[in-house]
Amino acid sequence: MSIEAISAAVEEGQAKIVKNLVNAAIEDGIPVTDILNGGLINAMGVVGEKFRQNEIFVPEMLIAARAMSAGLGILEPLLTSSGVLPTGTVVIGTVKGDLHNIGKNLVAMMLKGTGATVYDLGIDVPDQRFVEKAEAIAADIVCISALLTTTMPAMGDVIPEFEKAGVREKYHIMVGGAPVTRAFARAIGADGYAPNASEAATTAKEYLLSSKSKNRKSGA
Amino acid sequence: MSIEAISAAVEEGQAKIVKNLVNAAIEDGIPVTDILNGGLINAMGVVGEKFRQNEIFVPEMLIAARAMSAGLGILEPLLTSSGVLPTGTVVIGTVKGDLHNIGKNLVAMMLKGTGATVYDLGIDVPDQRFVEKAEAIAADIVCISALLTTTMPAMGDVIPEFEKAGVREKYHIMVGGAPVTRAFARAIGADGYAPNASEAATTAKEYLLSSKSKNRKSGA
Amino acid sequence: MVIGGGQILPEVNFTLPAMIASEETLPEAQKIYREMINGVLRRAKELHAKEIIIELETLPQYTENPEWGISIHKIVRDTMFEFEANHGLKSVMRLTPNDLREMNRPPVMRSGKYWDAMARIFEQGARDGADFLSIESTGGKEINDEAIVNADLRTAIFALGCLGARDMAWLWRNLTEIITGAGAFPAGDSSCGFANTAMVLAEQGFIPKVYAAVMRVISVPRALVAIENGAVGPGKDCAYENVFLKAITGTPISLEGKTAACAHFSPVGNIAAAVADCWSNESVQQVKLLSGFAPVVSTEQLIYDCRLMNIAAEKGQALTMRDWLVESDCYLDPQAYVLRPDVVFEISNEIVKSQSPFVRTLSAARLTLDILARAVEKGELTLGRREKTWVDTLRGQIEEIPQDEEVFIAEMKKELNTRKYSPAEYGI
Amino acid sequence: MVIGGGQILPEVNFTLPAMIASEETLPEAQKIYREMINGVLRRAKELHAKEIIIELETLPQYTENPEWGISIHKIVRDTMFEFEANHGLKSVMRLTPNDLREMNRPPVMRSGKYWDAMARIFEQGARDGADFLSIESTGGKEINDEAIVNADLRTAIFALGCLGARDMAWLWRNLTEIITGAGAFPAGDSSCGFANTAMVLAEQGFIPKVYAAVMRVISVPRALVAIENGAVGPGKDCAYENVFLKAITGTPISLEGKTAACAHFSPVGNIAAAVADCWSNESVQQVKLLSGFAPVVSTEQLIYDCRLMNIAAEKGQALTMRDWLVESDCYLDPQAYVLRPDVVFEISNEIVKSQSPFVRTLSAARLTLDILARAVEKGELTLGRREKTWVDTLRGQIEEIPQDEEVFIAEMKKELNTRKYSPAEYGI
Ligand SMILES: [Zn+2]
Ligand SMILES: [Zn+2]
Ligand SMILES: [Zn+2]
Repeated sequence: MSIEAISAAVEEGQAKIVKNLVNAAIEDGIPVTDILNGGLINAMGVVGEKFRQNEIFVPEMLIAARAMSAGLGILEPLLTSSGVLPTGTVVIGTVKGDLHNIGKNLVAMMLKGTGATVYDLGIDVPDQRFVEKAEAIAADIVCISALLTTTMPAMGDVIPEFEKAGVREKYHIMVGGAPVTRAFARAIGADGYAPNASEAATTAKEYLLSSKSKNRKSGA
Repeated sequence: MSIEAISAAVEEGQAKIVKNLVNAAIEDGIPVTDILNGGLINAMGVVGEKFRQNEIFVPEMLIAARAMSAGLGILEPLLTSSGVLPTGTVVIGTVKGDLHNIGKNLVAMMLKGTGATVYDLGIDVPDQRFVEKAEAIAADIVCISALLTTTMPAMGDVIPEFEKAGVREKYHIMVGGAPVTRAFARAIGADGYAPNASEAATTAKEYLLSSKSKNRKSGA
Repeated sequence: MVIGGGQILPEVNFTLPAMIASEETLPEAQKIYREMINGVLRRAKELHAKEIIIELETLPQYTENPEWGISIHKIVRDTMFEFEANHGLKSVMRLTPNDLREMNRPPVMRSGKYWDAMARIFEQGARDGADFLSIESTGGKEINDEAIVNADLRTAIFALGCLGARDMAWLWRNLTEIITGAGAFPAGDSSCGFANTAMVLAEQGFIPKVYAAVMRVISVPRALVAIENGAVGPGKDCAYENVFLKAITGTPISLEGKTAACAHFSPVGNIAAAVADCWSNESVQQVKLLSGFAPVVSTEQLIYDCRLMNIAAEKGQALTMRDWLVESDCYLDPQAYVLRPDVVFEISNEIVKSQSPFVRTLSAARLTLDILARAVEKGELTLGRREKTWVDTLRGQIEEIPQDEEVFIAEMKKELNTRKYSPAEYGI
Repeated sequence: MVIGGGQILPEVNFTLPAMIASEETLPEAQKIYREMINGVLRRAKELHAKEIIIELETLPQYTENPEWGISIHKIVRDTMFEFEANHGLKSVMRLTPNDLREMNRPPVMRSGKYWDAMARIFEQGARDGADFLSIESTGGKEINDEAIVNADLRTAIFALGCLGARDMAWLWRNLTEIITGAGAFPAGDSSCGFANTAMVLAEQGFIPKVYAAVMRVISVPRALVAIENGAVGPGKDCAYENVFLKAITGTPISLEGKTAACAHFSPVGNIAAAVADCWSNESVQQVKLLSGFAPVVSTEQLIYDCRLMNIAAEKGQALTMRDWLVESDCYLDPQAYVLRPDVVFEISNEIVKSQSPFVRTLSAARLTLDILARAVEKGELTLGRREKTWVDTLRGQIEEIPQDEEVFIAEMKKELNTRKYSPAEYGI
């Protein structure tokens, strides 16, 4: 009952109510993973689907995302102490020379909505930073964004950095942004590509789900 | 005096007059190379330049080309017997799967106008045919044409055939046709590219002139 | 959907980016076609278009292997059906298989594996939901290709008026039977490989524009043969001869102009729209531009073009708009001048005086040159010096053509090399 | 060349294909720019255009390294000079360097290496023959970027009406001095990073179209500041706020619509042309389409668009054409509705009641929402359900904004994180 209420409050973007309900659920002894999955992540799934169906806009989705974050803030210490892992860890950033962040921010927000932990490196990110951060946090996915046709080619420089460091195989590298095509993604050796923000989140989520069962990461 | 008259008759596309004048010049003891270069090839150079300057159309250029051919037909046995070589030898054809010949024919015609010997393989030419013919006639240049975006990629298969046969270095390979770009030409490893028929002829001629001095062909 | 009812509808055509069309790449191609049709329909819906026409021109390889082409068509057509069901956007399909018969040299026109492959895709395409079927047929092209760069009107008149017209009768009788038998409409043909090749070469400065203008007009009698043998329209987009067909027969027509600049440059960018019922982009590849994929770009441009023309029509001012479209181009190029409504009527009147395609072709050519000469004299058409001399050159060529078709055919059979074409394939 | 004299002129903009813009690739880039300008001018000449405007928007890297940008501009401008001398085609250059000041985070607006680089290219570009100089300035964008995806009108009004307006005054005072000192015209600005970003996000279904419509209108007071500080037009193509500027100040304007679909999709494809003096393709890359290179395609399309509109004007029917262009779009999208001439006049009248950019911005937003609500009521504008609720949501946001700018600024300084922007850079 109260998990459904949490879901509803997230969907409506009622951050304060979400906080209260999450606290109440914890007090009621409901398992934190149930609150997380059945309450928060589930609700963001519904919100994301509404967005894909053109029923709501990004601003409404962002309000829901903030409500979810409010709930997550309460759960996080409990999840860590009980050894629950996030659904996945993602490093994201806009490629060097490119100052655009709107699209990248949307992808980050939607990824968070799937329950992933997202590290946003911001804009104009040097190639090597992607590798460093991915290694530092044992990421599953690296997302690289570009908005300009004159910065898109710089995406091709990032993957060789992973190769040089001998860690290419550890990461699922995804690229996206207005000028990026599937053919370009393939040409530079990326693992994934999405034509827009919601597909990026969906694709990343699918990858994380499928890879979980393979116990893929020796180092994590 | 009579060489200038030959030139003028070629420019005007007067095949019969060209024949008569060439015969007369030979009888007068004018060296055949002078008739060829000063009379025929020179005239076609003027005609080609007029075309590039938009002063005449292709039909007018073709008439001149036929007049030149008429004169050349008389000279050829004499040139062969006196050991005079053509300015160069070119193999040309439309790539496999492509039936278009108008552009390719124009290039062939303009190349002939520069004094080159041109072997036209026609349309829908299998990759291997380019190699066979080039080897058979000790060509200097191989020209490959495509009009369709779905046949253009097949040009990329021709050059590897030369490599497989171990004869890639012997030929200057040029590509062209509506969808072909300089970047594509570079990507498939072609030596030359031209955006239109007259530039193709000019580029080929420049190559032949520059390579003559290098005595490049051991096998010719 | 009503075509030819006074509203002009967008007709979008798209094709693959540079790639090899083979069995190996077929799955990739199918994916791209699915992306293209979805992108186009989505944008049409977003822009509140009520109806849209999709043209699918198969690649030669997809006609040669008709099952490949049929699979592509089915994907596109089914997506259209679904989109209409889910989003209410009406759409109709024009399927245009290639004329492969020229792949034999000399071409085999009335039998053989190429014709069989064509027949297969026409029939199955119609069964799978194609509404209109078209072709750019090539009868006579095998000898016209050389004539065109020589600006050789004599051979062109033989190619179009004798060979082409005969082939059209056979071809459209057969196509109409196949297409109507499968429940679809035989739409129309295009002299693309003749008149449009001439137009493109003229734009490149290779051949005279007056020659291309005459080529356009002499493709009309050939085109009429398709209608006489069952084609009902809408005429195909790249067939500018459609303007004459509409004047003579009233058939609805598609045309393309400035918004088809993605496919070919044009001297008739606006005037082409003057009497069009459908307005097309001719063809555009799935390449990415700054905004998105090029087929979606074309879709948007066509929809806005149509909106503007339809508003004029709604206000009862379709003729005003028509006149502006005409005037915008007609003084600047002979190819535009021959598409003026008054010129179209004058030439059409001449054409219908005879029943013989050959006589029609010959007299259309003669009249066109007279009209162009008159336009220059009247100062209504500016021609460069080198263009002007060609009016007389072409008139001279016409004078040498016998008035009697049998005499002409006999002469041409002697002149032409039968390694290039087979008279028997045309029944001569 | 007369701009704003009743004729509409084509304005063509082109840019590099996907490639890295660096010192190593500069020679290649120069070659491509030479090919692009030659292709465009040649086609314009072939289509008998009398005059053409070229816009060169430098790439960020070419402004950051101004000597690179200056070399590219010089190649293009010199080619235009030569072409005019050899072929008589008049052309003028609009040079648009980037606003690099946001490359510092938070942006440094009034000094520093980025401003120095900008000043250098503006001055040398003008000396090298650029006729008009423009910019898409970014004052306030650093906080608007987040506001836009939240449809946060309060922050947007602060970004445009307070920060943006203050920056425009400083920027255009300085640009005007540099540009006029070098003998050229300070043309105009564009709220591209604000209103056009909103438009693009709205087309993608990310944010409400009514929000984008309000963003368009509230960019007008900011834009007026440029004119008050020396900009004389023609206004930049992507600045749809130009329509209001023209109504208020009479300055000639450039605009873009359907023929800029190569650069961005648009809900105002026709209406944008209604009162334009120059008609632009926004920007297109040197990629090959079936006909040829995309910049040449755009050139042809723009020229035909202009031909048609100019014929209407020649016939004394410019207003008829204007009304058709307006009606074609205005009922279908709020962003088109606010560009209707009657709406533009109503809002413009409201804007000029105050001298304060902030008050202008606030009241323009309020009136726009009133007008949209009224249009929906009158049945003149169809909005989806989810769009309609946003009209009220945005009205609610406005009610919370204090009428007094100082009070508002004080509130916003508390609300906003100064790691994102530096109040001092705006003199607040
Ligand atoms: Zn065609
Ligand atoms: Zn078509
Ligand atoms: Zn812009």
